[in-house]
Amino acid sequence: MQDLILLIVGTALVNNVVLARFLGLCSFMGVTTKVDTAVGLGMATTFVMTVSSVLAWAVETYLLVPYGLGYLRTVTFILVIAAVVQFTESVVRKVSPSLFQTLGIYLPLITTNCAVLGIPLLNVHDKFNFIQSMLNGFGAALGFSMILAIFAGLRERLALADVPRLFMGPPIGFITASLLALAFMGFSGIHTN
Amino acid sequence: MNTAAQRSAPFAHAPTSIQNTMSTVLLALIPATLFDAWLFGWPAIVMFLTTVGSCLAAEAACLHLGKRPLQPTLFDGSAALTGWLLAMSLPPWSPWWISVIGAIFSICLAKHVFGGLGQNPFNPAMVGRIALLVSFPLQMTSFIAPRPLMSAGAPGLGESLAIIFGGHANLDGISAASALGYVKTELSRGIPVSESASHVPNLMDMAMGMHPGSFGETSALLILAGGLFLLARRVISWHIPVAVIATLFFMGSVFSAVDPGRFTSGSFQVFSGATFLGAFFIATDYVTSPVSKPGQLVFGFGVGLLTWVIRSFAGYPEGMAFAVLLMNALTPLIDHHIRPRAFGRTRKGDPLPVKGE
Amino acid sequence: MNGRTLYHALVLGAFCLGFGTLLATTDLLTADEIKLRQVEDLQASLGQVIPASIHDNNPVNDAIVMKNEEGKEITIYRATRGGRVTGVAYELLGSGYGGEIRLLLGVDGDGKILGVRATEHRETPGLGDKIDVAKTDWILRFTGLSLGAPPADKWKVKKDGGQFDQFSGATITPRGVVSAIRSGLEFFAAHKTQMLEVH
Amino acid sequence: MILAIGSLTAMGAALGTVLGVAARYFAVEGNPLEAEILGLLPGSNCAQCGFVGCAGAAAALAAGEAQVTLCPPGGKAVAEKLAKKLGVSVDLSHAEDKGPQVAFINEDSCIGCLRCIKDCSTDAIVGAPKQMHTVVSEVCHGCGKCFKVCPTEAIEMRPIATTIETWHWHKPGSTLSH
Amino acid sequence: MRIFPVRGGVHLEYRKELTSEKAIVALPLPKILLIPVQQHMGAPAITMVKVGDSVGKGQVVARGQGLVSAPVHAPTSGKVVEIEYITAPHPSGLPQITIVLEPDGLDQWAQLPDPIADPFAATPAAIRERVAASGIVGMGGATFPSAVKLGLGARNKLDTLLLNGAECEPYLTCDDRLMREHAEEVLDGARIMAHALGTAQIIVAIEGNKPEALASMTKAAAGFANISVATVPVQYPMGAERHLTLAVTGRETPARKLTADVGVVVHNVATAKAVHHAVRFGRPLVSRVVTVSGHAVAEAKNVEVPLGTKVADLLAFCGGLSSPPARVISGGPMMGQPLPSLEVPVVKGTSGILALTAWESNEAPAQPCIRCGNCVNVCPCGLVPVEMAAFVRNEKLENAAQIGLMDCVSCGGCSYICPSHIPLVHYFNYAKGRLNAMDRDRRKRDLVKTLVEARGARLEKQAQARKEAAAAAAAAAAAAQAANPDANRPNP
Amino acid sequence: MADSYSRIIKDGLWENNGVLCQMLGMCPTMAMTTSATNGLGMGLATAFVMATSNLLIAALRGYITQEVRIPVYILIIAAMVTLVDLSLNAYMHELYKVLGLFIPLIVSNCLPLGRAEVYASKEPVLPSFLDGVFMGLGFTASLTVIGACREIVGSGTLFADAHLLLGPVFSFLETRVLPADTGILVVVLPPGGFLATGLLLSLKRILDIRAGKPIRLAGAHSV
Ligand SMILES: Cc1cc2nc3c(=O)[nH]c(=O)nc-3n(C[C@H](O)[C@H](O)[C@H](O)COP(=O)(O)O)c2cc1C
Ligand SMILES: Cc1cc2nc3c(=O)[nH]c(=O)nc-3n(C[C@H](O)[C@H](O)[C@H](O)COP(=O)(O)O)c2cc1C
Ligand SMILES: Cc1cc2nc3c(=O)[nH]c(=O)nc-3n(C[C@H](O)[C@H](O)[C@H](O)COP(=O)(O)O)c2cc1C
Ligand SMILES: Cc1cc2nc3c(=O)[nH]c(=O)nc-3n(C[C@H](O)[C@H](O)[C@H](O)CO)c2cc1C
Ligand code: SF4
Ligand code: SF4
Ligand code: SF4
Ligand code: SF4
Ligand code: FES
Repeated sequence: MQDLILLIVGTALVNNVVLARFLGLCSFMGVTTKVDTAVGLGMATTFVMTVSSVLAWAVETYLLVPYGLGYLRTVTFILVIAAVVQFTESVVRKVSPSLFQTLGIYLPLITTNCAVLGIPLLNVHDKFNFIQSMLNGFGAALGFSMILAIFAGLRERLALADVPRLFMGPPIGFITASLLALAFMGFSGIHTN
Repeated sequence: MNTAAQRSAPFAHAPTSIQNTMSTVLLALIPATLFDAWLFGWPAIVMFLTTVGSCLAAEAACLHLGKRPLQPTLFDGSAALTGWLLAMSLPPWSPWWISVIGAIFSICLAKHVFGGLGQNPFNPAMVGRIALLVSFPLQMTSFIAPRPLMSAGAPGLGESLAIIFGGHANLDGISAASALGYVKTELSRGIPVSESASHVPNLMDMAMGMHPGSFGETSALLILAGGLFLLARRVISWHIPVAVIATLFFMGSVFSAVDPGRFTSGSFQVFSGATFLGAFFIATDYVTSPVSKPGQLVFGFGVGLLTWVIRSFAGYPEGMAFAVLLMNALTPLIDHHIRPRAFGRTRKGDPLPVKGE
Repeated sequence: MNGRTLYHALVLGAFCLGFGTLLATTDLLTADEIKLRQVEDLQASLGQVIPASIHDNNPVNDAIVMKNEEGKEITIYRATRGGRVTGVAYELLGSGYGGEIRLLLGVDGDGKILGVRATEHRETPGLGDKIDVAKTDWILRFTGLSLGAPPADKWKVKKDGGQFDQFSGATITPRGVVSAIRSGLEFFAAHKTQMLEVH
Repeated sequence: MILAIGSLTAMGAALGTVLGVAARYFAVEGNPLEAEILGLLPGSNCAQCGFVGCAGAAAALAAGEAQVTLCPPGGKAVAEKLAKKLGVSVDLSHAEDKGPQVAFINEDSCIGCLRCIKDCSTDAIVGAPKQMHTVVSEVCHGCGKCFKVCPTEAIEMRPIATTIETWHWHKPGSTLSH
Repeated sequence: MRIFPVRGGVHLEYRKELTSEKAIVALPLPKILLIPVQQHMGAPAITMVKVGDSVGKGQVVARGQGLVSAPVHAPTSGKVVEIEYITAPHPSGLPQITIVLEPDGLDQWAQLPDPIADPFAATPAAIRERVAASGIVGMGGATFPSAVKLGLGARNKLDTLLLNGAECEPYLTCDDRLMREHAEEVLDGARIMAHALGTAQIIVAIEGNKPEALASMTKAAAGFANISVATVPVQYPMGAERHLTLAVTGRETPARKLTADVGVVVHNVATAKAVHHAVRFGRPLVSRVVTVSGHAVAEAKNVEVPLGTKVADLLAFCGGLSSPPARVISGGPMMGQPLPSLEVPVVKGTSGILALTAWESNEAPAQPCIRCGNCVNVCPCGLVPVEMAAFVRNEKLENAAQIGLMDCVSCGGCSYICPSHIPLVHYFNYAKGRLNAMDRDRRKRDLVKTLVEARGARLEKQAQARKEAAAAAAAAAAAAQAANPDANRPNP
Repeated sequence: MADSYSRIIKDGLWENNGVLCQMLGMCPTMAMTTSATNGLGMGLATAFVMATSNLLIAALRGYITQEVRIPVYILIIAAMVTLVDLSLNAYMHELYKVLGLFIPLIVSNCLPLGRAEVYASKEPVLPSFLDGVFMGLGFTASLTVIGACREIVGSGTLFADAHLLLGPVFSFLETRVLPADTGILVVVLPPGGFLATGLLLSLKRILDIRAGKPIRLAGAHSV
């Protein structure tokens, strides 16, 4: 139990997908101008990431390993993810048009959110079992959503600040992210204990 | 009459200004600074002046590049305060380039790219300190043992200039670990805290400042006195410092009671490292902390908790600076969600119900 | 299921068929080649810790698998000359500041170190990464040492009272490496006969 | 090899089926956005935007084929709302906003031709044939149609004057008084 | 008496000593009086006189219209010399319709309504009517027609009339002097109002920094069991009615509601005195006490001023300006309005004329906000001024409204305390004005929309009718043709 | 036509550069720019995948239906990536050892898919191919520049280990700019990735302002 909690904390904070592993940056930069949107995308990503972690685990365990098809890993994983995303897209489009409108081109981009592919691949690399894969996917997504919300909060504040024209918009976003990553370095080394 | 020149009420104003506020904070730092200058000698004084000077120069350069007037901004004391606090958080004999690089990170990258005073989401001095710590872990963890001015073996002014500007300090020979760093390193090779803690200066010495550490963090009591002065002058309110210290003390006490071999005690947590400096002078930075009192309590609690977590579990021995930056990042969300209750409204913002309706 | 849905299934299925074939073919063509490259890689790293002069076999092909105290399997590559085992090489795990450090240790029949290399690590550039031969020759200093020389209580970094230099400001990394090598040598001492025995 | 190709194909076909089904059952009819946009437009169907009335404008906006600044009667306020709804950012600081206007009929030149009355979409003009017409400024929304059709140029578009009731403080730092 | 704590607020420099010991003196009749027809909240009054008319003191010169309005009376006898647009005592400097009266110096009362002999026997409606006819509006600054407020008893269950003697604005001492010099009249007015409202209890609330007023009111109230005097803390803005109600009764008025919804009606002490005069003597509101103060005034005074007196004349009576003022304002320094010129009249809501030197107003250019949170701490309404101002500065008015902009009472506490001298209240005033304007626009747009739709429907109906008519005609023609097949056949 | 080809080239390399303008593919931009060599290697591999996948998608787009287009595009990209992965491993093993780790990550790079959606799914084969090539080269250039900046400030070297990627001929590229051990380490750590990219974006803005172009102040992808 303690291990599993540590696993979630570790992936969420210490090896945060965005700030330490550099995954999922496109949506991190693109969909964080408002807290509400960021939370929305975070929830969508959490769903997709958890589900695809589980499905990818199943594909790995029951298909790729038994039949020695390791070289098809990338292709099959990404297919699974693409399917989950497009399914989610259809559902969101139907259920909440306004969420669909704000998430716009990002729903299909969740597919290429590196984090969504990266985490299942890491699960395989770390030889995680079913529960661990699921929790790792969930923890990573949690860390992703958390960073998205924090960063959106910061950007809402920056939108009201007198940022020089030279840095307004994306540049200041990156610089802020840089300082955020600097702050998160404080968690580094937690795993060694 | 030109309406643009017109302005609306009020036509009275309290005798407050940015300059007043900042100079009060600077004043509160003087006793601890003087003590530390004595404790670590001329090289520390040279380092201190270099750091503050670099920050002022960086501020002037940024204002110039942004085509903004130097006049009110350079002299409002905020850049000097950033430099001062940065210097307080550096090892006392840091070479000049540490000061300069720190100033560039603090003033240019943490403050002016965001638009200067008041706009920065992260504490400039702490950004500087952490960028340095991460970049130069060796120099930033090489503390010297106290070497009071005029005492035997203390370097003179000329020698000090050579130490700071010529890179002639043989740090390996004189460096010592801070108490937190010592305990952490010992723990990493399996020596329990209960044992290693007996080799660090006792609490009284720590409170008085007679131990190795950053330039300004050593003398807990004088920093505390400065903090109380700020409280008395109402420059800061009690919420953040009390929340930070109480949380740190609580976490330390509880966990060291459970596992004394693994965790240091509450009073060790409070008196070692930069706890007082952080709680009274750094976490309280207006610009980067929440504006409401309840928000400040949450902020202080977060700083205390994260400091303890980082000190106890993470790779770095001291967590205050990281904790402050992490909570800085959360400040917009705290401000967003924790607001005072508006008059005539519920916490959620709906009008209060009318009785009998 | 109506026709349109079926059509989607067919399209995607057809693409999968096409590209699956492409990939399977490529795999077929490259699989042997890739296996060969991996062997070459292994050979190259073993060559660093076992001098070519002491063997006439290919150590890659003379591997035995043993279990260590914790029950983990360790592959031992053996160098033989004239049918006699002249040295062995195997992988060690040390713990550093940034996580695991993988080391490859080569030992001769007398328990003397033939060579050590850090093969994989995540230590901080400029601090802990000095264990890498690409950065400094610190790790070469172990060549020729054995459990008795220096004596057991000196198999430590200087800071802990031993004989090995630490890097200034980074004690954790060298400490991890030294203790990993020492336990590697102890493992050799404990399983010497088994390792050296010729099948 | 057969296994690899076979399993991949099977996966593809299965996913294709799932997606096909999803696309069918979750298909959305019409565009809910269009209706929302229509609600934001002034609704005076004056066609100054170049579309067939407000509904046309709304459809174009929803399809992303029109600028949010398309509607002159709506002015800056409507453009802002549209921009917010559509999640686009526009720099409105330069958007021309003449401020609200009302039509004013110059008594001396009006010949009572009735043309303006016919065109006014809010029935803001009162008058009888061959008699002087007047504009009820409370309901005139300044679309300017009457101004365009008046044969004698008797109609003037005047900015709505500020009174003590409608005056408010200017923004600090700006030199505008309104 | 138990006083309940009120959140926020500031401790100001009051500078009341400039006038607090100056007894009220009457202003000699000026040469000209400028009488705007709108001196109150609500619909402007309608002019009842023509140029050249002679009027008596207290004669109605403009009558109220609609539910919320108030008549205007001649402050003295004389001749109407002009009725025109003249600069209003309003920061916009815009003109408004003003009756210019040249006093004849006789100061002769016109025919006044009869005094109500026993007001406590009269019906509340009769008292309200008299108050309305006397043109009495709130003298505490809001200038809301008092008769309307006196009618609240019909709608709400009221138990307390709270007499507002807090006078929390710096400099102003007119209410203080009134309570010291005319305590009985004030209390009599209050009792009449309580009768009209139907409240059993009257509480007079006075800030602790006015011991003499407290003493004299306590003495005057001694004979009445239902009147009590409460000392409220010296904490700006204690005089704001919701906060005063909270402090004295512990009841918090819900947002967007009136104090009447918690059973309390608040009236200013000067209003009470005006009611006393209207009911007991039939005299309408034609003059008021004005504090003339500030260090740029030669001789600070409390003056009983005929309404319509030019500010310049009033200042001249006080010895003129001793130094060039940085600001001349009407009302107190915290909530008063800057005057566009000295040629504007004193009106019903003018409680003070202050000529302030630069050091008194202590203005400075705005610097960046350092997020010190002082404004949050002092805001009596529990708002976050720093954030609202940031939104307003970036034209995000709706966001500002979402976090409570419209709850702001413009007390000025936040601007006063801000170390960066940010004109927070000015931002809020701008935003409120702009939002109101947008609201007006929206209402107009909605109106336009319904009109357009109505017209569209009408046109369609007409078109339909025409089509039907045409169809009917065609059908008739066809029928006719069927009856007479040859009719349309081309001739062979 | 020639005009539109020069447009494609200009867009890819500068005007609509994948990193600097579209801000897609940020993950490798951050993760793979600890040195100029890494940036170059990642960029080249990506360019190859983009060129081939754009080509295939443009060629096959007639058969792809709307509902399954994303999976198909991704399938094609993933197949190309695997192809590169396997062949490099087999035939250019030294290069593979440098790039090996990050090749699978190209699949989830937003840029190839972005181009597939925006360009290859609508345009003819040849322009699509060129778009892939030049977008890829523009991407490579950005990564190399960012990598170079970070490497110089962070480790004091430039093009370290270039011979591993490009062959021993190119070892002349390897330079030491600052004395050993004087780099500012944060710059090669995660914060430095964001910082370097942010500063480079504002540098591009300075150039755009100089060139008199309108600058975009809004968020990365505001539609
Ligand atoms: C950013 C950072 C990176 C570090 N990297 C290493 C490392 O790679 N190897 C190491 O042994 N210690 C590393 N350390 C740990 C500290 O230098 C630690 O204080 C030191 O190892 C303790 O040894 P000392 O007794 O020589 O001070 C690092 C510390 C920091 C702050
Ligand atoms: C911030 C603020 C301060 C006020 N201060 C006073 C005051 O000191 N005295 C006063 O009579 N009214 C003051 N008022 C007005 C009262 O809220 C209220 O309108 C008035 O007392 C009602 O009485 P009236 O209708 O007789 O004027 C203040 C209002 C506000 C918003
Ligand atoms: C931007 C910059 C970064 C520097 N970084 C380091 C450093 O990381 N380590 C260091 O020892 N010196 C650093 N220096 C200092 C110079 O390299 C200095 O000249 C050198 O340390 C001289 O040392 P020596 O007197 O021991 O030869 C830096 C200087 C500059 C300007
Ligand atoms: C109570 C107080 C604490 C402050 N603490 C800091 C600090 O920790 N670091 C810093 O750079 N500036 C500090 N400042 C100065 C100032 O707020 C800072 O330069 C701004 O963050 C720059 O925008 C402080 C100011 C005050 C009034
Ligand atoms: S211009 Fe505006 S009001 Fe007129 S039709 Fe177009 S959208 Fe409607
Ligand atoms: S401008 Fe003319 S046509 Fe348009 S609403 Fe006004 S009066 Fe009618
Ligand atoms: S009082 Fe002024 S400086 Fe302080 S937070 Fe409020 S607006 Fe900012
Ligand atoms: S003016 Fe408004 S925001 Fe400012 S303190 Fe007063 S009520 Fe609060
Ligand atoms: S490259 Fe776009 S999310 Fe990673």
